[in-house]
Amino acid sequence: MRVPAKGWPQVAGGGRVGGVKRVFLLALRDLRLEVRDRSGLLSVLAFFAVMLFIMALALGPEEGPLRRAAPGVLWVALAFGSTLLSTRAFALEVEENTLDDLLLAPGGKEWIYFGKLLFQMLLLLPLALLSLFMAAGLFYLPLERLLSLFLTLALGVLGYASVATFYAGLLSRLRGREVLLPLLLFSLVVPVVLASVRATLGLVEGLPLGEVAPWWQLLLVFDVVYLTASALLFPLVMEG
Amino acid sequence: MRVPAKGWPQVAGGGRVGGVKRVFLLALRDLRLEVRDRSGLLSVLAFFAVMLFIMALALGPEEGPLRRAAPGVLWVALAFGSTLLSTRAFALEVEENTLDDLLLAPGGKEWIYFGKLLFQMLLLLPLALLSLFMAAGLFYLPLERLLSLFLTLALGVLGYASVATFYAGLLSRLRGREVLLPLLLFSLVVPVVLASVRATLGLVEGLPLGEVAPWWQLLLVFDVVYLTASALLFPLVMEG
Amino acid sequence: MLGAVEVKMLKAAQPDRPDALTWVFLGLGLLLLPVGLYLALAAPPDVNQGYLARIMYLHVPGAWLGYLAFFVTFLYSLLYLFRQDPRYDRVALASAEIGLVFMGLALVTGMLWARPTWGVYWTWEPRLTTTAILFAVYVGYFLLRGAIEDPELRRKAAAAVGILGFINVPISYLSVKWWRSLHQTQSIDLTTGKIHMDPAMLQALLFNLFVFTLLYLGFVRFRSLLAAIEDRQEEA
Amino acid sequence: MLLRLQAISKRFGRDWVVRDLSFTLQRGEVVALLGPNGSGKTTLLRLMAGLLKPTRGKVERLGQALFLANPPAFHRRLTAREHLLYDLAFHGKRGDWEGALVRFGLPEDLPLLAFSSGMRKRLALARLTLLQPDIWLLDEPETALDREGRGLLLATLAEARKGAGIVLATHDRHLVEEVADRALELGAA
Amino acid sequence: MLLRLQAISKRFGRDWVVRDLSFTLQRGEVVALLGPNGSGKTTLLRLMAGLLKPTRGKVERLGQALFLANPPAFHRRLTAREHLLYDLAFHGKRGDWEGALVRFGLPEDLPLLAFSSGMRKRLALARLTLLQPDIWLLDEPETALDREGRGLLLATLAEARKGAGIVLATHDRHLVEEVADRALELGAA
Ligand code: HEM
Ligand SMILES: Nc1ncnc2c1ncn2[C@@H]1O[C@H](COP(=O)(O)OP(=O)(O)OP(=O)(O)O)[C@@H](O)[C@H]1O
Ligand SMILES: Nc1ncnc2c1ncn2[C@@H]1O[C@H](COP(=O)(O)OP(=O)(O)OP(=O)(O)O)[C@@H](O)[C@H]1O
Ligand SMILES: [Mg+2]
Ligand SMILES: [Mg+2]
Repeated sequence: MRVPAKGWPQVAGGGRVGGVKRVFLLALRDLRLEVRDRSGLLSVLAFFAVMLFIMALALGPEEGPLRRAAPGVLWVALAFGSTLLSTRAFALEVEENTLDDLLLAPGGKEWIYFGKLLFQMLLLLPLALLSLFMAAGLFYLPLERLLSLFLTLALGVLGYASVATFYAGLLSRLRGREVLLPLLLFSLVVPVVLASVRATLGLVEGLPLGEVAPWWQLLLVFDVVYLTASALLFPLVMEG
Repeated sequence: MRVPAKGWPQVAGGGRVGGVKRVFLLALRDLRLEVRDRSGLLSVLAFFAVMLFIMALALGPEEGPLRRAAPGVLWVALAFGSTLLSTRAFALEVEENTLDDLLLAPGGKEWIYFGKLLFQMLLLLPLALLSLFMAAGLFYLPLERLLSLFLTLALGVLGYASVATFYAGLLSRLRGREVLLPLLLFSLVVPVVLASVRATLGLVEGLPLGEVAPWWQLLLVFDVVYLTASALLFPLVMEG
Repeated sequence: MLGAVEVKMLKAAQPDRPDALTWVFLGLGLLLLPVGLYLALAAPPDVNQGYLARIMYLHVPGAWLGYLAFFVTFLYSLLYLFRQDPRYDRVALASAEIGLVFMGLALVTGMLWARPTWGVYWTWEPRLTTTAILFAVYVGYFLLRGAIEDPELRRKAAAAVGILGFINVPISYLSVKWWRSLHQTQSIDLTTGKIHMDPAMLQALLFNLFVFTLLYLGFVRFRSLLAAIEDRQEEA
Repeated sequence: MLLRLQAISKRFGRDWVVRDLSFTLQRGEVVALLGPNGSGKTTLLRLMAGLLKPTRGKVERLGQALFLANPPAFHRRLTAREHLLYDLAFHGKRGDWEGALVRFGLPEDLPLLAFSSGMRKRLALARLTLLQPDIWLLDEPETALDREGRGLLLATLAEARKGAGIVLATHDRHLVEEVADRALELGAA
Repeated sequence: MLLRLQAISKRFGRDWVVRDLSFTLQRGEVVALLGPNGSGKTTLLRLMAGLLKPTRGKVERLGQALFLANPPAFHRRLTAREHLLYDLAFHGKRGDWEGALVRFGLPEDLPLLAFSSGMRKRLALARLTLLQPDIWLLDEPETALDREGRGLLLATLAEARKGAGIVLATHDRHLVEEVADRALELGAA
C-alpha cells in the first residue's frame, strides 16, 4: 500500500476497527471537515469574544457588577457555543445526506453518538479555557483557582453537550433545527447551567472548596445520567 | 380559475407583479415556510426566555443591578435572535438549492434582499415586544414609556437586521457560515447595539426625551446608511 | 495570437519589481523617520503631562494614517465593485493591511500612554472601545478573505466589508465628542478646522505625519505589488 | 440570436474546464450538449444561465434564461400549487398552473417533500412551461422520468422550441436523435 | 436467502405506498424494480435497507445491506481517497482503494465538491465495490453515467452478483434486459 500523504491517520485500512477507534476516527473526520471550512475553533472563538465583549460593554465599567455577572455570561456563551457546535456536527451529515451511510455501517449505532460528542468536546474544551481567559480580562475574573474553574467548566460542558448532541441527532432530520433545538434543549439543561453558574460563582467569590463540592457532585450526577440515557436512547431514535 | 384554498393570497397570477409586491410575497412565503416548520417565533422566543432567565438568575436578586443590566441583556438576546433568523432566511434557499432560481428571476436582485429583510423584521418586531415584557417581569424594567422603548427597539433592530441580512446573503454559499457570520457582523453592529443600549438605558432611568433623542438620531443615521449600502451592494455580491 | 498579446499586456501592467516611485517613498520615509523622532524629542514638553506627551508624535500620526488607510480601502473597494478590476482590490487589500499596522501602533502607544496617565492599560471608554472595534473590523476583513476560495467572490465580499466597515472610522473619530469621557478631544478638529496646539508641537506633529504618510504610500505600493505576484501565482 | 458565447473559458482553481468556446443559439433551435463525465456540460449550462461567470470571454443573453438543475430544486414545505404560484409571481407572469399540474399528472396539495424524484422532474418541467423562458437550459432532463414522463418531456420540448431556444446536456443518445437539431460535443476532462 | 420481506406495507400519512408486498432475494440474483414515477421504488429500497420501517409486516436481512441513493451522498470537503478510507474504517474493512479509484477513472486528491454528477456516481460505485455488502440496493444507478461509466456499472454488477444479491430500481429497460434475472413491477401510485 502506498504511503499515505498529508497526515492520513494510520488506522484505516488496518483490518477490523474496534468501536473506540471508530469513535475517534469519526471525531477526527469531523474536526478535519471543520478545519477545511476554515471556520472551526477560530470563528467560534470570535463568536465567544464578541459575546463576552458586548456583555462587558453593556454591563458597564464598574468592577463589582461585572465580576458578579461573569459566570452567567460565560455560561450563556458556552451553552450557545455548544448548541451551535452540536447542530453543526449533524448538519454536516444532513446537508450532504450522508447520515444514512453512517447509519448503515455494521454494528450498533452508539458509536455515532460518541463520535459526535467527542468532536464537540474536543472543540469546546479549549474554547472554554480560552473564554475563561477572556472573561478574566474583560470581567475582572480572578484566575487563582484555575484548575477548579476548569474542572467546573469541563463537568458543565460535558453535561450540556451530551444532551445537546442527542437532541441535535434527534432533530437532524427535521428542518428548522437551529431554532427548535434550544427549545427542547434548554428545558433539560437549565439545571446543568444553573449548577455550573453556582459553582463558578462560588469559586470566583472565594468560597472554600467544601462549599463548592456539592455543586460538582450534582454536575457529576447530571453528566452520568444524561450521558447514559442519551447513549442508550440514541440508537432507538435514529433507527427506521 | 379555481378558488384558491387555505388563504392563498390573491396577488399571484394577477399579471405583472411590481417590485414591492414581489418583496411582500417573498417575505410572506418565507413566513409560511417558517410556520410550517413549526419552529419559527415560538422557538426563538424560547431561546430568548432562557437567556433572560439565566441572566436574571446569575445577576442576583437585587433590583438595582438587575435593572441596569436589563438593556444590555435584552440587546444581546435580540442581536442573537436576529443573527439566527437572518441565517435561516438564506439557509432555507441554500439547503434546497433554490437560491439559483431566485437569482434567475427577471429584473434586479435587490428585491431578494428586501424580501428577506422584511421577513426578518416581521418576526423580530413582535419578538422584541414580547422580550420587552419578559424583561419587565424578570429585570424590574419599568414599562411606562413603552412607546419610546418600542421605537428604540424598532430602530435598533432595523439597523441590526439590515446588515445581518446582507452578510447572511453574502455568506450563504459558504459553509461554516453560522460561525463566520457573527464575527463579521458584530464588529459592524456593535455601534448600533451600543447606541440602542444607551437609548434604552436612558429611557429606563427616566432621562428626559431630549437627552434620549440624540441616540435615536444616531440610530436613524445607522439605519439609513446600512440599509442603502446593503441594498446597493447586495446585487453586486450575489451575481456570478 | 490574441492570447500572447494579452499576456504581454498583463505583464506590462504588472511589473515584477517595485518601481522608482515606491523606492523614493520608502527610502525618503525611512530616512526622515529618525529626523521626525528627533523633532519629537526636541519638542517642548506639555504643560500637564511633561515629557510623557511625546508619545503623541507616534500615537496621533499612527491613528490618522490608520484612518486614511481605511479610507483608501473604502475608496478602492468601491472602485473594485464598479470596475471589477482586480488591481483595485489589491490596493484595497494592501491599504487595509498597512492600516491595521498603523492602527495597531496607535493602540499600543495609546495603551502605553494610558498606563501612566490613567493608571490602567485599558478601560471600556468610548474612544478606546470604538477604536478596538475598528481594528476588529479589519481583522474580520482578512479572516473573510481567508475563508473564500473563489477569487472573484473573495474580492467582492472583501470589498463589501471594506465599504460597510468604514462607517466605524467616523464613529471612532467622533466618539470623543459623542460620549465625553476620559480620552482627550481633538486638538486639530477636522470637522470644524479649529486648532488648539502649541506651534512647536504642531510643527513636530505635522512633520511626523508627513513621514508616516510617505511610509504609508511606499508600503501600499509595495504590498500591492506583492499581492499582484501572489495573484499571478494563484492563477498560474 | 438568443444567446452568444464569445471565446469563453472557465477555470476552477488550476484546471480549465471550458476553453475558448464560442457558440450561438437561435430561436427555434434545440442543441444537445454531449461529452463524457466531467467534460464540463453542467458548468457550461451554468455559464450560459449567468449563474457562473466565465474566467475569460463574454456571454450575451437576449432574453430570459432559466436553468433546470439535476435534480431540480424546490422548497419541500410548499405544495406544487403554491410553488408554481410563487414562481409565477416572482417572474411577474400569469399562467394556467392548474392545467399544467393536470397535464404533468401531479397532485396539487401534497407538500413537495413527499414527491418522488420523477414527480420532482415533472414539476420542474411544468414550472418551465409556465414561466416560458426564452432560453431553456436543461441538465439531464430525461433522468428520473418514466415512459409517460419521457413522452411529456418530448412534447414539452416540441412545444417550447416554437418560441424559444433550448440547450440540453444529456448522456442519452436516443433523446439526442429524437429532439436535437445539432450537438455540441465537449472533450474529455 | 439474503433478504426477505413478509407482507410489508408502508403508509405515508393516509396514502399506502407499498401494500402487502412479499419478496425474497437470493445470493447471486439481480432483481430489477420497475414502475412508473411515484410507484414506490425508492421507498421500497429504503425499507429493504432498514432506513425506513414498514407500517406492517417484517423485513429480514441476513447480511450487510448498503443503499446507493440517487444522487449519491458524500462529504464535499473530503477527497475521494479520504472518503473511501474513512468508509472502510467505519465498516472495519480493508480494500484496495487505489485500484478502485484508478479503475473508475477518478482523481485521488480533488475535493468532492469539484466532482461532476457522473464522477460522484462512479465514486459511489467504487465505494460499494470496496465495502462489498451482501445486499446491494441501487436507486437509478445508470443515471448520470456516460457510455464508459455504464460499462463500468455493468462490469461491477456482474462481479458483485457472484457473492451478493442486488436490487436495482430503474426506468431503463435496456439495463433491465442486460443485467436483471427477474423484475418486480410496482403499480402506479
Ligand atoms: C489604548 C488607548 C488609546 C487609544 C485606542 C487611542 C486612540 C486614539 C485615536 C484613534 C486617535 C485619533 C483620533 C483623533 O485625532 O481624534 C487618538 C488621538 C489622540 N489621543 Fe489617543 N488613544 C489612546 C490613549 C490615549 C491617551 C492615554 C492619551 C493621553 C492622555 C491620548 C491622547 C491623544 C491625543 C492628544 C490625540 C490627538 C487628538 C488631537 O490632537 O486631535 N490617547 N487616540
Ligand atoms: N415522506 C413522504 N411523505 C408522504 N408521501 C411520500 C413520502 N415519500 C414518498 N411519498 C410518496 O410515496 C410514493 C412513492 O414515492 P417513491 O419516491 O418511492 O417513488 P419512486 O417509485 O421512487 O418514483 P420515481 O420513479 O419518481 O423515483 C409517491 O407517491 C410519494 O408521493
Ligand atoms: N467547483 C468546482 N471546483 C473545481 N472543479 C470543478 C468544480 N465544478 C466542476 N469542476 C470540474 O469541472 C469539470 C466539469 O464538471 P461538470 O459538472 O461541468 O461536468 P459534466 O460534463 O456536467 O459531467 P457529468 O456528465 O458527470 O454531469 C469536472 O472535471 C469537475 O471536476
Ligand atoms: Mg453534469
Ligand atoms: Mg425514486
